[in-house]
Amino acid sequence: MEMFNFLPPELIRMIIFVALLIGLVFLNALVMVYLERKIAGHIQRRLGPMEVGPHGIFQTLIDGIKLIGKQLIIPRDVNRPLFRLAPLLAFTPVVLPFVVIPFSQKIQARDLNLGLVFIIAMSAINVLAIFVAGWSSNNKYSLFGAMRSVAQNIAFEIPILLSVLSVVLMTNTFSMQGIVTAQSNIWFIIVQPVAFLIYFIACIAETNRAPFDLPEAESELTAGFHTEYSGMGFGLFFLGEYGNMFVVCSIATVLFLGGWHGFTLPFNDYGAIIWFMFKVYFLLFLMIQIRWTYPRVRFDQLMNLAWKYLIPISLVNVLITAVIVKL
Amino acid sequence: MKQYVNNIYFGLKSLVVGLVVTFKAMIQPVVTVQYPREEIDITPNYRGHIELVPNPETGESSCIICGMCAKECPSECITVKSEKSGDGKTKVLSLFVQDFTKCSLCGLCVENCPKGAIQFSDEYDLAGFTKEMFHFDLIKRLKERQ
Amino acid sequence: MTLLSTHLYSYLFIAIFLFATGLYGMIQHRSIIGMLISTELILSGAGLNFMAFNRFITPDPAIGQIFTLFIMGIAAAEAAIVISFSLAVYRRYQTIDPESVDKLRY
Amino acid sequence: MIIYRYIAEGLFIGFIMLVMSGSILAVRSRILMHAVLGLAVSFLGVAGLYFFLGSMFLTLMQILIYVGAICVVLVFGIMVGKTPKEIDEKQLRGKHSILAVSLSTVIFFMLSASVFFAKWNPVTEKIGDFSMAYLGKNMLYHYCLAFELISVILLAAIIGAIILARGGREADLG
Repeated sequence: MEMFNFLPPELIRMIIFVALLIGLVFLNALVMVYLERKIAGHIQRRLGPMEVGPHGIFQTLIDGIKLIGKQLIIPRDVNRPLFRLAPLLAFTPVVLPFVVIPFSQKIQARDLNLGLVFIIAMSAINVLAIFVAGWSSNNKYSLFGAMRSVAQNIAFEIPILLSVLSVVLMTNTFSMQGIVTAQSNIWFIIVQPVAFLIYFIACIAETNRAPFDLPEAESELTAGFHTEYSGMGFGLFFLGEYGNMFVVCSIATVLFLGGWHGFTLPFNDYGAIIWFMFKVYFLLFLMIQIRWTYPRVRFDQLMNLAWKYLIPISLVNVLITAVIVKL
Repeated sequence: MKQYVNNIYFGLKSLVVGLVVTFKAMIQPVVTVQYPREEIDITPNYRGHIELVPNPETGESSCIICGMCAKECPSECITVKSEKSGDGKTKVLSLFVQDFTKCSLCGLCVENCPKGAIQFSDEYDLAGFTKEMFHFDLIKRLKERQ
Repeated sequence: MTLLSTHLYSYLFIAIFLFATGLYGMIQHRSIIGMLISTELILSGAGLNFMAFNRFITPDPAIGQIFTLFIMGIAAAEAAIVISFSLAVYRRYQTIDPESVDKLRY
Repeated sequence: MIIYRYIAEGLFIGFIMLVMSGSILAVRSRILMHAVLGLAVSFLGVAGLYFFLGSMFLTLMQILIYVGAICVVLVFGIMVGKTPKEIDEKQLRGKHSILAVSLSTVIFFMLSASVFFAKWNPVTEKIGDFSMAYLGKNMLYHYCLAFELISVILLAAIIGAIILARGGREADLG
């Protein structure tokens, strides 16, 4: 470490954390794709991938290597700079929220006072990436996918913000660590079940997962906004999607499931990461199961769900919470 | 308003029911078979290409070279030829070829054989690179099987 | 050592730059959406100005932030109105060139 | 730590570059979509400058509202409205262009001069802090009326936007 002495220790810590977090994003995507295939298989009473490695655990790794090795095809009439920019734009804002996620009491890259707002702001950039991808592809499927995606994101951003707000009203802080600490006695899912439900439903829509996967509905739009992407461009969108799922599930864990709280483990300051990961992957499992359970909704049903059910209910929920907190 | 609450109630209920159904399906044993590694017994009704039935005593085919199978075959895909045996009194089966590329698996040959010397085989994983690979020489196949 | 980021002037110059580019775009563009983009530039220049004064001139740091928040609210409202307006104009006139929208009654 | 200062200064210059290049792209680009993205880049730069001015909250709000909401609405408008993808070449040159360049240059230098020659009195003591609690208290005590008014304006804007966008469709159908 002698040669790095000219750097401030805080900077070194940040750099190491960011490297680890990018590693986590990749690892999470590998695990998630494998889980997705296996769970899908077992729900349909088959086995899923079995060929590469024992029970096919290296299948996703091999797929990733295949994606990296593939040729990047850029169609002739696309808008070249934007077409190349879009996958990066989709991937970067997904890594940034990981900075403020409290994996345990001590494992956190940085505890911002405004951590929650930070995450929400970063997820706003993601929409723009989908838009850029869809528009620059110069393809009707892509354009429709992007338009659907944005209409969906605008509609479901509101219930997410409102349900998050009802928790913030109770804790009086935006700091992720502070919200977790406030749940040492009781998890907020017991106090705020409605907010949790709304948050979870809206998040499935926000991450474009089935049954709300209209932006990439394969039977109507081939692949939606990433129809024209091949190789690692597609791979980055994929990584971004799974990273996003991890982020929203970890916010749900922090806000409602008590974060890293649980039975005390050895080295609890660091070991509590096991609790956190367990809760996050439980929610991710639920998301995967939902994808393989429900059929895709129609677009008007989607909009009705957001504007007629989720938004009014979450508004009422916020009002009731505010009144009870003030009493 | 009552309708609205009802919608929410029944909607959530049906969603939960759906999750329970898929969860049950997930923990039940799988029904598919990992094909190249496991194989299940084929049903007796399966119709593959035809093959000669060996005579249990001699092990040779019990075909009497009447030619009924070739005559009845609607796609004319069976060729039967015989030649005089060594002493010149009996005929010996010298060629029994089925062109499987034309066969429609109708089963008339099996039904019409007076000696019951033809049956359907249970082979289902046939594959080949040329048409000629499906011109089966049934005498050779019979010897290979024994 | 003097640093650019600790001077009021550098922020004010950027704000003026934003204002001037916004004005340029406003005059030169001939589509409603292009003009809206220029307006957003001008508004964000104004917001930057407020924040700069808030940091260096006023003793109370809440005022500038609140005014910038209000500007953001106004900008959002304005964007929503102008976009729906341009949709309506496009439906009736099949163009978003502001000079062709010259009928008071359609 | 001197190195912190250098890093911060580099970041500051980077943000200025973002603002300038983004805003020039926004007004000069022939393709409307590029213009909106230039606007987004410029807003991100301004968000960074807000961070240098000490307000994390405003930084995040700038990203959330300008980039996440306004730019997205603009792009949405471009896509839905079937607006032409490109602006005519002559628009960027015509008589408007000369006027625009000269006027904006004159105003830029006039304002710069007035900023440069004005006498500013920087304060060193602050009576409050940059925390959100202080901001929220001020917003709801001292500026309560403005706060209420802006919410009324937003509500009116939302209703107006819906009516404007819907009315056209009904007229077309009927």
